[in-house]
Amino acid sequence: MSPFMTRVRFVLGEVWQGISRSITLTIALIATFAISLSLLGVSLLVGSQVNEMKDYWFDKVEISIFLCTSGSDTATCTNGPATEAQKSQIRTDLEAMQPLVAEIFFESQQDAYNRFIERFKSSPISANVTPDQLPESFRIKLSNPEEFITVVNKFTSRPGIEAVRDQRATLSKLFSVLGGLQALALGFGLAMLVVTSLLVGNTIRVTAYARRREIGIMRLVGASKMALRLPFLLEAVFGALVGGIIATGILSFIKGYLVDQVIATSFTFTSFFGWQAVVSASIICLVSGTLLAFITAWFGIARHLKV
Amino acid sequence: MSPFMTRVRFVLGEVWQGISRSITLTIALIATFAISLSLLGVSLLVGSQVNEMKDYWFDKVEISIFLCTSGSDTATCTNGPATEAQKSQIRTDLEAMQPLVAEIFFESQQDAYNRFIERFKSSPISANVTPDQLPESFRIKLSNPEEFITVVNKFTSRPGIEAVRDQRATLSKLFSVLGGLQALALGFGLAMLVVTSLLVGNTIRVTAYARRREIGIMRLVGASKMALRLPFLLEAVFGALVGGIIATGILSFIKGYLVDQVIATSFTFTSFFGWQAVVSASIICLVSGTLLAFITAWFGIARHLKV
Amino acid sequence: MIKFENVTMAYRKDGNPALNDVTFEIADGEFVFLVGQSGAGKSTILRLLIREETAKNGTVLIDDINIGMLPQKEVPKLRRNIGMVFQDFRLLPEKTVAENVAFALQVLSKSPNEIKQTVPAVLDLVGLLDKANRRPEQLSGGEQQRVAIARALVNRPAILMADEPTGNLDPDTSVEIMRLLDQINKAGTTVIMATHDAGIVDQMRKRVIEITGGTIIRDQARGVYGYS
Amino acid sequence: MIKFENVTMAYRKDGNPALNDVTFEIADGEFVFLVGQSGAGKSTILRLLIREETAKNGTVLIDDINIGMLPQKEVPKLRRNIGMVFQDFRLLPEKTVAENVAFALQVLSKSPNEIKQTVPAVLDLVGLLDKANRRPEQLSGGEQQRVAIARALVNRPAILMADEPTGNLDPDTSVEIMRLLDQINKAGTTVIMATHDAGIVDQMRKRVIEITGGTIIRDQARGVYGYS
Ligand SMILES: Nc1ncnc2c1ncn2[C@@H]1O[C@H](COP(=O)(O)OP(=O)(O)OP(=O)(O)O)[C@@H](O)[C@H]1O
Ligand SMILES: Nc1ncnc2c1ncn2[C@@H]1O[C@H](COP(=O)(O)OP(=O)(O)OP(=O)(O)O)[C@@H](O)[C@H]1O
Ligand SMILES: [Mg+2]
Ligand SMILES: [Mg+2]
Repeated sequence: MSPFMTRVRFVLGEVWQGISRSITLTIALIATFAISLSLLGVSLLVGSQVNEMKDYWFDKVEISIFLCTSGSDTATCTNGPATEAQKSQIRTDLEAMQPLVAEIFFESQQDAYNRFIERFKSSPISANVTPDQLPESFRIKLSNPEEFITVVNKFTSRPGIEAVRDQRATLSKLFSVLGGLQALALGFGLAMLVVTSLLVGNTIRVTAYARRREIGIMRLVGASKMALRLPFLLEAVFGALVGGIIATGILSFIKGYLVDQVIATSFTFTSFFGWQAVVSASIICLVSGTLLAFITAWFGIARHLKV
Repeated sequence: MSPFMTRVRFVLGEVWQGISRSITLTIALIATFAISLSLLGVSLLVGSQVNEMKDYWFDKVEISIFLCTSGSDTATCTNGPATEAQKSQIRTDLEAMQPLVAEIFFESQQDAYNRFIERFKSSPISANVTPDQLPESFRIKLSNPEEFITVVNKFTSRPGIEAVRDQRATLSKLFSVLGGLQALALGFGLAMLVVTSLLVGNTIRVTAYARRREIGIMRLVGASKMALRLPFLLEAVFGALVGGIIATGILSFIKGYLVDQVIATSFTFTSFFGWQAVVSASIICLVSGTLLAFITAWFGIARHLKV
Repeated sequence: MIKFENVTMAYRKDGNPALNDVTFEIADGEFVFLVGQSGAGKSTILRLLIREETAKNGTVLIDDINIGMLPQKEVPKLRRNIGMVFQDFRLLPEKTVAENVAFALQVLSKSPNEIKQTVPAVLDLVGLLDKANRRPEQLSGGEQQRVAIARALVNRPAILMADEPTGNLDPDTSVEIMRLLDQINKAGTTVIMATHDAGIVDQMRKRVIEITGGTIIRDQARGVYGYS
Repeated sequence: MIKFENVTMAYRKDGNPALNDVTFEIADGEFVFLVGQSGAGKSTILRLLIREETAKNGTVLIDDINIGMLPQKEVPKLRRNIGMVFQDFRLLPEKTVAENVAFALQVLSKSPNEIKQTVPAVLDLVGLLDKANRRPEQLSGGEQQRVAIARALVNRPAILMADEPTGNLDPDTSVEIMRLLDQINKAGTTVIMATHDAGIVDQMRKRVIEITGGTIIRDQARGVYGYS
């Protein structure tokens, strides 16, 4: 057997002994990792959910180009209701603006009336409205809602168009709320990262402390720093991996059961984060857990390596 | 000095020695308590916040009694618009229903028109509505919104009244969302309690493990189980109290700065939990932390007391 | 009075017994040497007396109390009445020399005043007064051993058991310590000492119990270390 | 060759020195006893040689290498070439006897095969082959000491240092161990042994260095324990 393989066997043997002999310490390490990384993962999922909600609502943002009706009294409508020529010109212009303009939908007066009645069915006002009071409109979705101003500028004050309205204005409150939530989720995530490092650092330092005598003896018998550090590092990384796998399980449970089976059935106003989010959160947990284990183990054992 | 005072001094001395000599362990203990209890506290605050939002919106729930207009065509409105006599009868009946009926507000046609315009100012429909198309109404707040059915039953199908509408129906979606959130907060809180016990149990068990040799020696020199347990228990409780105080500080910071200074300025659609919630969350953290410390310390040291 | 009656004891259920059918009596105030090869069972006898282990068969009696049957709660009281010098010292690593010695008094609820007087006196006796504030790891091997002796002596126990108390001491210091034990014995304390130091045994001419492989092979009133 | 040149060493900056201006040389293949009272500084000399401590003044040389100046990285290599029996054994409590001994070979990257052959052989030499799978706490004091000796011997070091290696052993076993050390010494290993056992020193008639209060007061070629 090569000297290298011999060393590998030696180190792995030491790791396994460390794990199996002080099972208290190993369980503590795994539990701490599992919990901390789950918390971190949950905060990442919350972040994904807020993003999902933003996307969901962003997707609903549309620009409405209201056409003149007989009752319109703006300057662009002095010639009465919009003509067929004007309408087809608008459509042509919109189609020329692809791909910025992603979807075009024409709403007739009857469509508008149906939507109105549906929306205000609980209010007595609906009884007093007729289809011809409501304007026809083009409803447009943009591939990038941020660029709405291009569209607004192009159609505002064109004859036959009463008004161009961007729903972003209406939804701006919602977006500010979602933005706030996103900031909160980010803050929460960062806080959890801090919590994770503190807890994990704690546990690893206590583990090193509990083994300080053994470490000292090994030093005196001629073990190199690396030979003492390596089993300890590998054990911490092992704890991080097992803990991270448990955290992944917990996140999967949250997605597969809590969100999909319980929450999604009662909250219908939004879509929910997908498995993709769970996968990336799990990867982040595993990677950051492993890194954290490595770093804190390195420094946790350092002071006991001095002798 | 009495033997009792002697023992007290001895035990306190042991506690102090334990704390100051293995400062690594003590810091780990305090940090774990501080973090776990903060997480628990935050989950309690989230619960309070959801309650607060429920109250806030519950407070906004009102019953609207729409009176007949000239355009109404329901059976109760065949005699045309509501008369003054009918209106004052309704008011008298409502006043008789105090204290269930907490507030009564009469909305005139002009008031209704103003509110409508304000609400739909971005929609062209507002141009086509006149005040006389909108009904007069009584707006009522109940001291207990759950009992709305009493009011609805009393006024439904009375001549001069076109419709009785309970906003709970409109807000029911919001309430189901809030109910869901409440369940989530509760689940979150319970999860945090589990997390706290696991983390704290962990740390205390590792601390006991790190001292197992010492404990064994003390046993052999004639220390009673109680004399060994007590310093350990007190040390754990000390850790819980210091950790709990830190958690209280963190919760106060969340309320005093994060919520009041940052979040409340951008989220205006709800009120926020008050200091009362922070106080009770802190108390729960301190008490449950102390109990947890006591119990896990008791069992954590048990196996090392056998010799 | 200490009495072993047909005591058999094994550390593992299936293993060889560490003590095999051991019977002897030690009267109050006696001075007894336990001698025998490494692994013979000397320390095991002492461990049975402080209930660190329990016998498989037979009874261990101190003043007619069956130590093996003692309820858990009574064990600390038993140990407080026996001063024991452990072969591996068993000092508390985080306490100073003075605190280690004081600990044996604190478990007896002695007053701080009494502790403050007694501890320096006994440290002086073993020649460690100037090292009272060191921790065990800051002492030489022999000094640690003397701390262990001081802790065993300090509460004037009825029985003093010493497991190899001179193993790390030079002959001069050993003689000092033996003189101390002799004094304490003369004042009425029963002393049981496991030792390998032939010189000391031969010189003291006290009762010698020799064990081999867990069995008593010699019990001699004014004995020597060996016949060789 | 080992060389101490005017070595002064104190454990605390302000405290009394544990060694005071100590100078001596030990040639390769010599057998030297370090004797002296408890706390004289014997263990300190050995600690300086494995760089567990460093001298305040003076130089400690092994084969013309200044041990005090050795870079941290080289220290493990130094220790692997010195077998040391610690006064308090320093066995790894969570490893078995065989694993404790094997550890000294593993730090040298010996192959598992070689370890599997060497460890039982050396355990046989100290009479503990049948206890290979016990943990140290399951051994008697003397047995633990013999494990410590086995660990120091197993990698055939160029220098063997033993701090009170017979303190917990009965005279017969001590003689066995001394015969072993003598054999190893005859095979070319330098042996330095700190001891209080006058009988052994007087019988072996090897070089004796006597220390008192940190100063060498006697260095005798074929010496005895004391003049008394
Ligand atoms: N905890 C234990 N588990 C298993 N066997 C043990 C344990 N302690 C001691 N033994 C075994 O019991 C036997 C007697 O041990 P004991 O410690 O009484 O010997 P001793 O006479 O004190 O020896 P020494 O002079 O070496 O200290 C030995 O063979 C030892 O290996
Ligand atoms: N870590 C330490 N810190 C402070 N002082 C120490 C430390 N270790 C040893 N000493 C002191 O240094 C002196 C010499 O100690 P050393 O261990 O070399 O003695 P020794 O000759 O081996 O004695 P023994 O025969 O009792 O083992 C002693 O007075 C001791 O108290
Ligand atoms: Mg023994
Ligand atoms: Mg020494």
